[in-house]
Formats: sequence, structure tokens, C-alpha cells
Amino acid sequence: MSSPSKDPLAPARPNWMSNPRVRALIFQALVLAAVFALLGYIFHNTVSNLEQRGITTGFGFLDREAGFGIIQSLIPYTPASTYGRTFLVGLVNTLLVSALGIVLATLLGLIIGIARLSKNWLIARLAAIYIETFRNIPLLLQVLFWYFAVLQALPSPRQSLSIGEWAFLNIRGVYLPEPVPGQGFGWVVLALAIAVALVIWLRRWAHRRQLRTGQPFHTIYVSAGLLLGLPAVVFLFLGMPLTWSLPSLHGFNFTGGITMIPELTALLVALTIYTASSIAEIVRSGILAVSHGQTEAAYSLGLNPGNTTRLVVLPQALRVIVPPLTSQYLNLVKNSSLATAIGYPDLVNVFAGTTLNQTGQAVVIIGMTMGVYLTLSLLISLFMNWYNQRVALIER
Amino acid sequence: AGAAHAGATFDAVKKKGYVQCGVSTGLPGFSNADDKGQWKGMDVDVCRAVAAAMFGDASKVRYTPLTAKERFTALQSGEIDILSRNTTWTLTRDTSLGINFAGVNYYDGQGFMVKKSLGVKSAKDLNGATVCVQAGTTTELNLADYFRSQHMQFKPVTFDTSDATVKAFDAGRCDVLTSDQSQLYALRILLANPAGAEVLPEIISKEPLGPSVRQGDDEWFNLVKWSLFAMLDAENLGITSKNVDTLKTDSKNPSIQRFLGVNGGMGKLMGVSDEWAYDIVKQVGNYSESFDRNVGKDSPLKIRRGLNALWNEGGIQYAPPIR
Amino acid sequence: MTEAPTLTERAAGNADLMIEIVGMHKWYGEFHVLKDINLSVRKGERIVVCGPSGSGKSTMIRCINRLEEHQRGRILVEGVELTEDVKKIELIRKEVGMVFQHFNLFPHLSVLDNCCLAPIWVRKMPRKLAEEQAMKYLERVQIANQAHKFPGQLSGGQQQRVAIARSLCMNPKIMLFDEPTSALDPEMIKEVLEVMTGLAEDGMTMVCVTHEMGFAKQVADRVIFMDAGQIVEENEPTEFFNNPRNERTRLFLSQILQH
Amino acid sequence: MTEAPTLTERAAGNADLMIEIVGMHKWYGEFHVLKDINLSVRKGERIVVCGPSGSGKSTMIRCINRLEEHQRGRILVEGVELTEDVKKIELIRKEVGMVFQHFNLFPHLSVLDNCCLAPIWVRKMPRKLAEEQAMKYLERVQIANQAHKFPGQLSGGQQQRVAIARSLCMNPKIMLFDEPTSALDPEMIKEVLEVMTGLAEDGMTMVCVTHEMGFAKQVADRVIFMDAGQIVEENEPTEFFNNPRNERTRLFLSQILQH
Amino acid sequence: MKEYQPHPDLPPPVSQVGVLGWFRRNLFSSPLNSLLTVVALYLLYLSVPPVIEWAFIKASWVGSDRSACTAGGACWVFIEARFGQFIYGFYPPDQWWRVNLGALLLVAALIWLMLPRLPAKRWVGVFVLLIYPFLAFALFHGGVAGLPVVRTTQWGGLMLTLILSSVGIVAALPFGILLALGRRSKMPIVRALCVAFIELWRGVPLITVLFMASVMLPLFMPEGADVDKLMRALIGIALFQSAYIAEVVRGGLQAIPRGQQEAAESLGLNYWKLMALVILPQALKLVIPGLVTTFIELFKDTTLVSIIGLFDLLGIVQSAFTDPKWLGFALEGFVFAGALYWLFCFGMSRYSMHLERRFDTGHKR
Ligand SMILES: Nc1ncnc2c1ncn2[C@@H]1O[C@H](COP(=O)(O)OP(=O)(O)OP(=O)(O)O)[C@@H](O)[C@H]1O
Ligand SMILES: Nc1ncnc2c1ncn2[C@@H]1O[C@H](COP(=O)(O)OP(=O)(O)OP(=O)(O)O)[C@@H](O)[C@H]1O
Ligand SMILES: [Mg+2]
Ligand SMILES: [Mg+2]
Repeated sequence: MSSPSKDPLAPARPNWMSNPRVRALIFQALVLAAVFALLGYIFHNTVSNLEQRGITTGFGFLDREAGFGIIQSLIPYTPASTYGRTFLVGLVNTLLVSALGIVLATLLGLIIGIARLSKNWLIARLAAIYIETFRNIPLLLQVLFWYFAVLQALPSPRQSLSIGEWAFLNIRGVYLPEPVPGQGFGWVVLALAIAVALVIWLRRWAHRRQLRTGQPFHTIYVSAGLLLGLPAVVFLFLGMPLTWSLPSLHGFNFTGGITMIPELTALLVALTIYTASSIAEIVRSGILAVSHGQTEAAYSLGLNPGNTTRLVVLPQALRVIVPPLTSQYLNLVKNSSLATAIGYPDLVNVFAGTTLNQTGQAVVIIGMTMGVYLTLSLLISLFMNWYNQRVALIER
Repeated sequence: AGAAHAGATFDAVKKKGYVQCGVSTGLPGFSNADDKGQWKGMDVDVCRAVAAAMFGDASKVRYTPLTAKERFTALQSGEIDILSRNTTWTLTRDTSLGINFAGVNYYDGQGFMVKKSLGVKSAKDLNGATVCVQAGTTTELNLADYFRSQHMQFKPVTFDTSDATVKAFDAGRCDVLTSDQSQLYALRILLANPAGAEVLPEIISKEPLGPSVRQGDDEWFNLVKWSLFAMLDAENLGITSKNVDTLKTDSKNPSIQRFLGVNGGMGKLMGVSDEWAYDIVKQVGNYSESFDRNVGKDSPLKIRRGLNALWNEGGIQYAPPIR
Repeated sequence: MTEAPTLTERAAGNADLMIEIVGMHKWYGEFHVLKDINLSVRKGERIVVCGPSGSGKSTMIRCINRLEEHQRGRILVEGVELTEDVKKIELIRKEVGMVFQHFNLFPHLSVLDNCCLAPIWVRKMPRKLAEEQAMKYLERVQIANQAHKFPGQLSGGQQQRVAIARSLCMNPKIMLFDEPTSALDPEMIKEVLEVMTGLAEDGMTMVCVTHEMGFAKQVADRVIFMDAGQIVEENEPTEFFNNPRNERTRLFLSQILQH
Repeated sequence: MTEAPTLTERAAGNADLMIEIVGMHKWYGEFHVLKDINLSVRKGERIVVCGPSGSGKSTMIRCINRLEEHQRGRILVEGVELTEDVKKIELIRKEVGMVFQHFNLFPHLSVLDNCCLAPIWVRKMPRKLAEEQAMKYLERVQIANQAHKFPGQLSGGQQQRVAIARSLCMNPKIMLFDEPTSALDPEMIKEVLEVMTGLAEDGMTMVCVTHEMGFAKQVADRVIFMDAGQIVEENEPTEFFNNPRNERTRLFLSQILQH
Repeated sequence: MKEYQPHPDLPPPVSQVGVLGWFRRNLFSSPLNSLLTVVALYLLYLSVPPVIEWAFIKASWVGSDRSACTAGGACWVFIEARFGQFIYGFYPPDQWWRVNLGALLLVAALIWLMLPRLPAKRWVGVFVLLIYPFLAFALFHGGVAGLPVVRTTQWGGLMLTLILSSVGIVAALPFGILLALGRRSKMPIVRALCVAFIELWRGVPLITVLFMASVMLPLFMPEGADVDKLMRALIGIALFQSAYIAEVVRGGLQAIPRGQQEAAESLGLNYWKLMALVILPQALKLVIPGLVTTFIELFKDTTLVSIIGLFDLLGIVQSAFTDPKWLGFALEGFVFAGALYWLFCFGMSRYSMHLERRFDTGHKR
């Protein structure tokens, strides 16, 4: 009666047709087959279309000479560089604007979020207006607005706004002096590194001492002294081996110094302002999620407002804040691709734009571009998850 | 050899009943949409001529506005049947992009435009200048080549659309605007103060602009090629949209008769009606009509014919004969 | 007008006054919550405050460590007057412990860390010492074996005992309790009340808002009855329960003792 | 080992067996929840299962309609063996109704729709017929006048009665109850027990996990006592309550009857 | 013993109430707050009057061309002249009534859905989701019932923005639901595929998706297949959006107690029936606020189609800047478009907050 199996008491197995495990396997095999078929179909179409139209594929083009200029590059680049190089230039520019954006948006968002909760009615109102205005207008519109309506109203280089002979602001960008290290400047850097190490050690020591004796040791002044003093002494001793390259008007443009082009400025300003409005809301709800009783309990223990925020409110608020903050960071990185609308040379603009157009390698280039963004997203998610686990897991 | 065997694009176009034409997103005189959404310009006329030849109706065109970056992918992918968007004919484009240029509807060369207030008289004075240029064009490459060969420095500011480029130039974001000379004239009228800008005399490149099609369909290639030639030949033969009807009935000139399909069966050889050239001239006009209307003396651009005059009038526009 | 001095007045005559409230008024917006409150508490006194809901009991004891601000009159704690002066407020809060109805433990810190937080950051105590002391008080509320758990893992009664230990760790001179047992189940109430009774027996100065009349009878030196923002009656517990002078007090007691 | 055949064995001799569980074992991961369960239920029998919390009562009856999967032994319902076979599972679920502790009514559907859902979609009954039948059963649990309300608007006892009616609408041959009254207030318990008693009197085959000993005494044909995943004792109710054979049963009964 | 006398209610000290009290509490409660107030007021004084002067006092409102704009402020005449185009794109003016009619129909249906009291919500919902899109397409595109054809290339402006976002979300909904179910499935391969799909789309910028859809889609298709450009943008948007919707729906599914599924199973319902009849109706209702938020995000994101050459509201406003007759009014254009977007987004976000509150207070029908 029972099917021959090792365990006589095992429940009978249905025939494979109605066995849900088998069914699940078959179903999954079918789904997988369908997905592969679809991918294969697309792949086949693409290959045959490419072939028929005589478009070459592969990564060979990356070694060819690009032949066009890029206005901003943090790594050496000339029109004689390769297309592969343009990829790197774009990538670095994307990373630059994303990193700056994340830092600035977090700071601004934190400030606005706290201002939103201020007891000062006017400040709270202004913060609310800020939030509601900027997060309800499309980012692209804001990017265009800052670039075409605001920054392009700045004066020409000849009529630059300036701070002495040091800093200039005009439609071509912000110009700041650039430090040029001279002979032996390495020693100053070394001194600074030593000072940093000393400060870290000092803080550890002060912490230990506080744990041991309860005596706090205010490291601020000593730290500041170390950080400024040590390098300064070495610097003076070596005869000030540092010159400044000042921006100055030569011919058409300012040369020398550090330049921040208006495309970067506009993109950064828009990304920061837009993302900060979301971050502010996140910060606010995070802080509100910590009940009022917590603050009261901390106050009645004698903690001052600063310590209450630092030791009681923030650690609890952070757990609420970090996950949505992560997705805001991801959004910011993806949104940095709007650079293409105003000509900031990011990855999409330089590589998926100009390079794609010069070479016609749509499939490879779009694939590489998407791959970069996917990787970035993944890395940020991983990092933030790790961080979140650190702040979240303390509870249990 | 009877009716030619038609290729895939030719058939597909015939079947769907209109020509899908890739144009620019807005370049006065070559292709831009007026306030009623009608597309106008020399590049647009090429497409209309093809439609006239194919269907006897120049309005059977649909337009896809493309940025410079998108244009080749759009043609390769089959999104458009013909790319008529001030595109320069080069060797790499013919070979590695899998496309064929069907001819030249405008001989151009890259030039520079500056504000008069800058006081620059020659491109050689542009060392260190900031240059506005449209992304993904040969212009961008020529620019780099030119400055390299002159041992000069420059900063490129690139935009997707010519509109953004002009706006940036107007605002003073850059000292120089570089593009094909024809475009410079076209773009100049978009400046707040057109008289305040001038085009420098140097021409740093050859820019033969023309329509292109995908490789692999010679019939379609032929049709586009000869639609363009027909406009030139019409000018050569003195056929205009005004006199074409009278010439058709009255003219005894065998060339004209062949051209207008009165005899010769030229259309059949290409797989279209024999009246194909008649339809082009009647509905689109000959080359000089198109030129004058869009960029020449009857337009705000006021570009002189120059290189684009027929070969026997001092230019280099020359079309093979229809016979 | 009055013949005999009130208990508060008698207390005020005493030298070691811990809390002194004189003619204190408080408004919430237009609403007059506390009206002419006068109260003195001597060192080691144990005071129970009762009264109907909304009568201002919580508000009054929250004024004592300035979780609420009063608008008129004076509050002195150990002779220091409570004003807007931040330094003084912090000084007083160090000396006054408070236990809330909903415990308000810090959920992100272990029981031990809850108890060490204030000693370390306010009293600048070395961590080791702070932990030792915390363990002492946790021992006292009989919860030392849970020291490394987190508040979320404890029952309500256990949490409230931790809250008491946390306050004790600051070695306060005065303890305020705001209905410490009203959020608890009956069994848990018992364990918390036992801890409080122990505290009272050790001579801690306590002001306690509660409806636990058993507790009041057993440990209170004085019972204060509030209604509509005023102190209606204050008396020794036996007198208070057996022989309430005021009619409202009688009504209130008859209701509460029915349970 | 035993001299006389157990009640289950006697029941098994009977022809019209509704449920038959033989040597059934179940594990949750490493944890052996059910150990060698043997149980037979005849048609019309009413069985009460009791035992301490965590003894596996819920798990056992959830195995009967395969909300949980068993790993060893056999379960036969109306002679059909429960295996992985989806068709058979659906077949059996049609015939076995189940009532949960937390009612699990569908909050987005009216009471009537709750009752019609399965007849329409599983039994393919025309809506009109389904509604008529639903009204009949709602009538029977005395809640017909609430038919157009939503579950959220009913009291717990009413909800549980709707849950019973919902099961009845499938005309099940067997009803399983998993502590149907333990989430209810005392007054509501009564109304639900009345409905269940009525059902029992009509001859429904029932397996009921409950701690309501009154109910067990009144309607059960057999009481089954489980502990630590095993059936420790089974007996007729009078015997079970007056003369428990096993010591654990005695302990359990002494605890439960104290309340 | 002092006799107890009820103390009369006194008015609070003046510092506590009235205008003065309000000021003290809300603006000058501490030195720092006072400083902040003064600084904020000064900044407002610097920024607000010039804006008002530009936008209202010195603005020009009537006229027919740029010569009307001489007052030195904003030139709203420009917006007025182009208004029709901003709303309808290149849609022929004599056919605008078709768009208006379609919009009116939708608004009526939506209001019906929003007002809690009206009956037959299910059928209106079905109409909006299943019938209306086709009806609207027939109406807008024409070619049936004697309506002249208006090709999609002529659609534009606000109309296109609304079409893109609403079709995007409606098309993405079913797919998003399937993905959410797949992500919670017990079958590892199905789950892995869904996770991969969702994370892929969530990880890349919409602009690359649009770019791919607009120029590469034909490469993926068999030769000769021709898809409308608008359609291609929509496919890109729908794929992209479905990943976001999947995550929203998953949140709703997780919120349904397990007992619901068990009860349905024990009644004999199989997987698809119990999902369709019991779980999804509850889960979807829960996630309506989340869906509205997603819709707002999409509404803002549709501006990116202007980068691939579709003339949505932002695109058409920008293209108007190149009109030689109206050069130099970019600011007005941006302000107008910004205000319009703001109105829509702000309105919808308020509505979604209202919904959230309604569901929060244990809303039950
Ligand atoms: N922040 C506030 N704003 C306005 N009114 C308040 C505030 N807090 C309390 N009240 C009001 O003040 C009155 C006294 O409140 P309080 O909490 O002191 O009463 P209580 O005697 O502690 O009552 P309970 O026994 O309910 O805790 C009540 O009428 C209350 O509504
Ligand atoms: N899904 C599960 N995974 C692991 N263990 C489980 C699971 N469900 C129940 N258990 C464990 O199985 C044992 C039996 O659980 P069951 O719910 O059947 O007990 P019960 O007799 O119904 O108890 P109660 O009277 O509390 O309902 C318990 O120890 C429980 O912790
Ligand atoms: Mg209170
Ligand atoms: Mg159970």
C-alpha cells in the first residue's frame, strides 16, 4: 500500500504532478527559461541589428584618441587622451559632485530640520517654507534655474566681484588662491600628521583619565595649539616654503588659483538645496520620534541640553533617520546625472554623451554607465547598512 | 532591368506611408519648429523632397527632434529612416557608424563668433579663451585640433542643444561660440543684441553637411541621394515651383522632359512614380528656392550662396545628371 | 484669619527646609492651573499629594525641578530660588531626583548605562566608580542581575525600579514621584511600592503624587489634597483619612476607597 | 502496554472515521513539537483538547487542515491522506472548517461578504444562493441583523460568531476550534460557547482546543490532555475530571480549576 | 487652620498672553532666539520686498508682445502669449476641447474617489484604471468617431506631463504588484529574479533609462518594429517606476497579519484567490498614501523627458525661450513652470498626508 521508502512512517509522497515542490521547481524553471529566452531574444536582436548596420562592438574603442576637450578634470586629461580616459574623468567628476553634495546636503538638512523644530516661531515657519518650496519643485527645473537664471546673471570676468586680489567671482566661476608647496613643504605636512596623531592620543588619554578619575580634561585648546602650532613652527623654521598662486586676469580669463566652474556650482547648489529639504523632514521626524519624556527624564537627571541631545536624543533619533537618509544619498548620486542639462562634465554628460556620440558604441557605453551607478548605489547601501547596524544593534 | 528590387527600409517606409526624419531640436534655417509646430528649414526640405518623391506628397514626413548626441544611435537603431540634421560627412562616420551619406546639401566650414566688445579680429588671438560648443559634434573635435595645432589653450563649455549654447554665450559664460558658419549666422539672430556679435573670418574645417541613411539598403540610399540631386538639377535646368507646371506641358527640352517624367521612366528605375521629380519641385521647390527661403536672402539669416552656388555660378554645388 | 498654624507653616519654622513654595501661581495660556500654592518640606519629610485628575498635582511637582515654569510666587529648593537662571536650574536638578509615570528609561542604553549616564556626565564620576555605585542601587531595588539587559527586555515593574535606581545614582537630596505605579499591573505595583517604602524608611525627603492610599497611610508624614489647582487640605495621614475636614476631600476619599 | 483498548482504538474500529492520525511527529527546525500523536475521531464526535501552554495543541489541530506540515506518520481526513498533494489539501480544506483565537475576519469585507467569499469562489455557488445560505447561518449564530456591518464595527464575541458562521457556510463536515474564546471578555465568552454548544447538539464533528472546562464537561465525548507534544491522557469527560489517571493531568486540573 | 476658600481664576500676567505674551514666547524666549528673530527679520526685509516688486508691483500683465514689458519687473505677457502652448503643447487649438473633456472626466472620477461618502467606489476605480486610459487615448489621439488624428508628437506641455506621470503609474502598478509578490515568494529563483530586477532599476538614474528607451529600444527589437517615441519613454518610465511601486506594495503586504492568510487558506482558497480576494485589497488600501507619494516623485521626474526631446511642461517652456520674439524671459518661464509644478505637488502631498492621518486613526469602513 505504501510506497517503498526508507522511513515507513514518512507521510506518503504524492505523484510528481501534484507535488508542490516539483511544481515549484517546474514553475521556476519555466520562469528562468522565459527570462533567459527574453534576454536571449533581445541579445540576438541587438547582435543582428548591430551586425546588419555595420556597427562594431567591444571595448576596443576605449583605447582610441578622444580628440575633444573637457572643461573640468581632476585627473590629467588633454584632447589627446583616450576614450577610456574620458570615462575616468566623467566618473571622477560624478564622484566629486556627489560627495560634495552629500556632505553639504546633510549639513544643510540637519540645520533646517532642527530649525523646523525651533521654539522660535519665525525660524520654524521659515524652515517650513523652505522645505515645502524646494521639495515640491522638480530638481531639473531647479538646476536650470540656478544655472540659466541666477548664475548667468553674474558679471563678466572684467567686472568680477572680488575680495582684494585673492578671490574673484564672475560668470566663469569662483576663483580662489591655490597653495603651491615649495621645497621642504613635505616636512610641514609631516608635522601636521604628527600633530594629528598627538591629538588623537591626547583625546584617548583624556578619556581614560576621565573614566579613571572623573576629572575631565579639556582637550580643545591643547589640540588646537598642537594642530596649529606644530606645523606653524616647522613652517617658519623652514623659511615658509609655500607660495600662493593667485588668480589673475590674463587675456580672456583668470588663470592660476583654484576654479570652481559655474556648472559645478549650479548643480551642487541645486542638489544640495533639493536634497536638504528632504533630509530636513527626515531629521525632524527622527527627532520627533524620540518622545518628550526622554528629554524630560534627561533634564531631571541634571543633564544640560547639549548633553541631552548628544547622549539621549540623537542616538535614538539616528536609528529612525539612517534608513531614509540612505535612500536620499542614493537619490542624490543618481540625480547628479542631471549635470547633462547644464553641461557639467559628469559621467553621463562626457561618457554616455559625447563619447557615445563620437563612437556610436551605445550598448557598451550605456552598459558601463549603468554599471557604475549600480555599483555606487550598492556601495552606499552597504556602507549605510553597516552603519545602521552599528547604531541599531546596541539595543538588544 | 525593370523595377528595382527594393530593400528593407524602402519597403518599410512605403508600407507605413511616411518618412521618419531625424532633425535637430531647433536650428533656425535648417530645422526648427515654428510656433504652430510646423517644421521648417533646409534640412527639413530634404526630407520633404524624399517624401514627395516616394509618395507624391511632401507632407508625409514625421519628425524626430534629436540632439547631436542621439542622432547616430537613432539612425542606427532604425528609429528614423533618414538623418537630415546638419551632419558632417566624415570617413569614420561612413565606416564605423554603419551609415551612408547621400550627398551634401550645404557646404559649410567651422568658424568662430565673438562679441564685438572683445576686440578680437582673428581666431589666432583666441589663446586661453573659453569656448562654447555643442556636445558630440565634429565641431568639438575640430576645435580641439585647431587649438592644438596653433599651440593655444582653451576651455570648452559644452551643451546638448544649440539653444543652451547660445544662451550661455549671450550671458558671457564663454568668449567664443564655435560652430559651422551657417549655424553661427542662424544662432546670431537668437542673441539679445545680434549686431553686437561678429563672425571671425577664419574657417578651420571643411564641413560638408548632408543627409544620411543606414547602410544595407541601396534602393533607399538611391532615392534619398537622387531626391537631393533633383533639387540641384532643377535649379540647373531653371525649373522652379512656379514654372514647373507650364514647363511640364510646354517645354520641348529633352532634359526637362526627362526630369519631369514626361518621358524616360526615370521613376520606375527607382521604384517610385515617374513624376517624382515633378512632385519635388512642385511641392518643395528647387535648391535655390529652398536656400533663399530658409537661410538666404528671403530669411532673417541672410547668408550668401558662396560655396553653395552651382558650379557654373562660382560655387561647388554640382549634381550628376538625371538620365 | 486662622487659629493654628498649618503644617506647612510649622514646617517652615524649622531650620532645614528642603523645599519652600510661596504664593506660587501658574498659567497654561489663559488657563490658571496652579493658584496660590504654599508648601514647605523639611529634610526627611515624606509627603503624599493626592487629588482628582486634572487638579494640578503633576504640574506642581514638575515646577519643583522646573520642568514647568511658574509665573508668580517663589520656589526655593535648599534655599536656592528657581529662576530662569540656567546654572541654578542645573544645580537644583542635580539634587532633585524624579520618577515618572512612564519610567522614561533610555531604550538605547543598558540598565547599567542608564544608571551611569548622569553620574558620569553631570557629576563627572569615573566610570568605574559610577558602575559600582549603580550596581549598589540596582542591588537595592533587587534588579542587579538584569544590569546588562536593555529596558525593552524588562517588565513594567522592573523598569520602574530601574528608573528609581537611576535617580538614586545621582544621590539626590529630594525625590519626586509622579504616579510611579499607575501604569503598572497589580503585582508590579507591589514591588515598586516596597522599594519606595524602603527609601522612605531610610530617611529620604520625598514628594509623591499617588493614589495608593495604603502607601500614604503607611509612610507619609503629611498628605496634601489638591483640587482645581489649589491645596485644599493638608494633614497627617491618620487625621486625613479618618477625619477629613473639607467636604471635597471627603467626597474624593469616599470615591477612592470604594475600590 | 495497556490492557484495554484506548478510546481512540475503539473509535478506529468504527467504520465512519472522520479523522485518523497515526504515529504523527512534527518538528520546528530542531525542536520536536509533536511526538507520536495517535488520534481517531468518529463522525459526530466532539473532542476537547486541553493542556498547558506550549504543549502543542494548536500545532496538532493546525496539522489537520495542513496549516502546518507534519514530517512523520499519517493524517487521514475522511479516508484521504494528507500529503503534499495540493489537490488533496484543497479537497480537505473544503471539508474542514476552522475557527481561530483572533477570529481573523476579513476587515475589508462586510459580514455577509465574509461569509459568501468561500462558497462563491471555492464552491462556485451563485452569489444569490450563497447569500441566502450565509443569512441562514448568521441567523443561527444570531447575528443576521449585523450582516451589512464591517467586522471592525462588531464586538469580539460578535466577531467570533461571524467567524463560526463563515466556516459553516462551507458546510464543513468537521469543525476545528483553536481557543475560540480566549481573546474574549467573560460576557462574550458565554455567547460564543452557546453557539458552539448548539453546533455540538446538532451533531457536528468537532475538535476543540479550549480551557473552558464547563464546555468540556457539558458537550465533549472525549477530552484529550496534551503535554510536551504528547497525548498524555484521553478519557470521557466525567472520568477525566473526577478521576484523572495521570499525575500531570491532576496537576493541570488543580491549577485550572482554581480560577 | 486656614479655612479653604476656592481661589478665583485670575487672568494670567500680561507677559504670558496676548500679543505680548505670544511675542515673548515665540520670538524672544531667550537671548539666542531674540538674535535669531532679528537676523531672520532682516533677511526677510532684504529679500521679500524686491521679489514682490519684481513679481507684482513692477510687473507687466497685459499686452501682446514684448514691447508691453517696460515696467522693469516681470513680463507676464510672455506667459500669457504662450499659455496655450504651455498647457497643450502643439495640440491644435481647435481641438483643445478634447483634452479639456478628457481632463474633466478624470477630475470628476478622482473627486468621486476622494470623497469618502460617495458609493460604488470600486466601479469608479475600475473605470479610472482600466477603461479611462483607452478612452482618453482615443479622445486625444483621434482617428475614431470622426475625430481628426492628432499625433503624439504634437502632444506637449502640462498635458504631456500629466499623461506621462499618470500612465506611468497606472502601467507600473500591476507589474509592481507582481514584483512585490515575487519578492515575498517562497521560491528562491523567482525571489532572486525579482530582487535583481527591483534593485537594478532602483540603482540607475532615470535619465539613463530614458536615454536607453529613446535610442536603444529599437536595437533590442526585431527589425522593422516601430514604437512611438512617447510610447518608448512610457515603457522606460513604467519599468523604472514598477520597481519603486513594488517596494511600496511590499510594505503593505508585510503589514497584513499572517492570520488573514491562514483564515483564507483554511476556507479552501488557493494562492491566487486568497491574494486577489483577501490580501491585496487590504494591502493596496494601506499603501495608497505611499502610492500618492510615488506619484509625486514621478510627476517631478517626468521633467527629465525634456532631455530626450519630448516637450513636456518644462521642455516647452524652455523651447519658448528660443523664440526670437521673446528672448530674455527665462526667469518668468522658470517661475511660472515652478509655480505650476509646485501647486500640483504640494496639493497632492497634502492629500497624501490627509490620507495617512485618516488611515492612522483606525479608519474602518
Ligand atoms: N501643557 C499643557 N498645556 C495646557 N494645559 C495643560 C498642560 N498640561 C496640563 N494641562 C492642564 O492642566 C491641568 C492640570 O494638569 P496636571 O497634569 O497637573 O493634573 P494632575 O492632577 O496631574 O492629573 P492626573 O491625575 O490626571 O495626572 C489639567 O486640566 C490639564 O488639562
Ligand atoms: N512557527 C514556529 N516555529 C517554531 N516553534 C514554534 C512555532 N510555532 C509554535 N512553536 C513552538 O511549538 C510549541 C507548541 O506550540 P503551540 O502553539 O502548538 O502550543 P499550544 O499548546 O497551542 O499553546 P497555547 O496554549 O499557548 O496556545 C511551543 O513551544 C511553541 O513555542
Ligand atoms: Mg498627573
Ligand atoms: Mg495555541
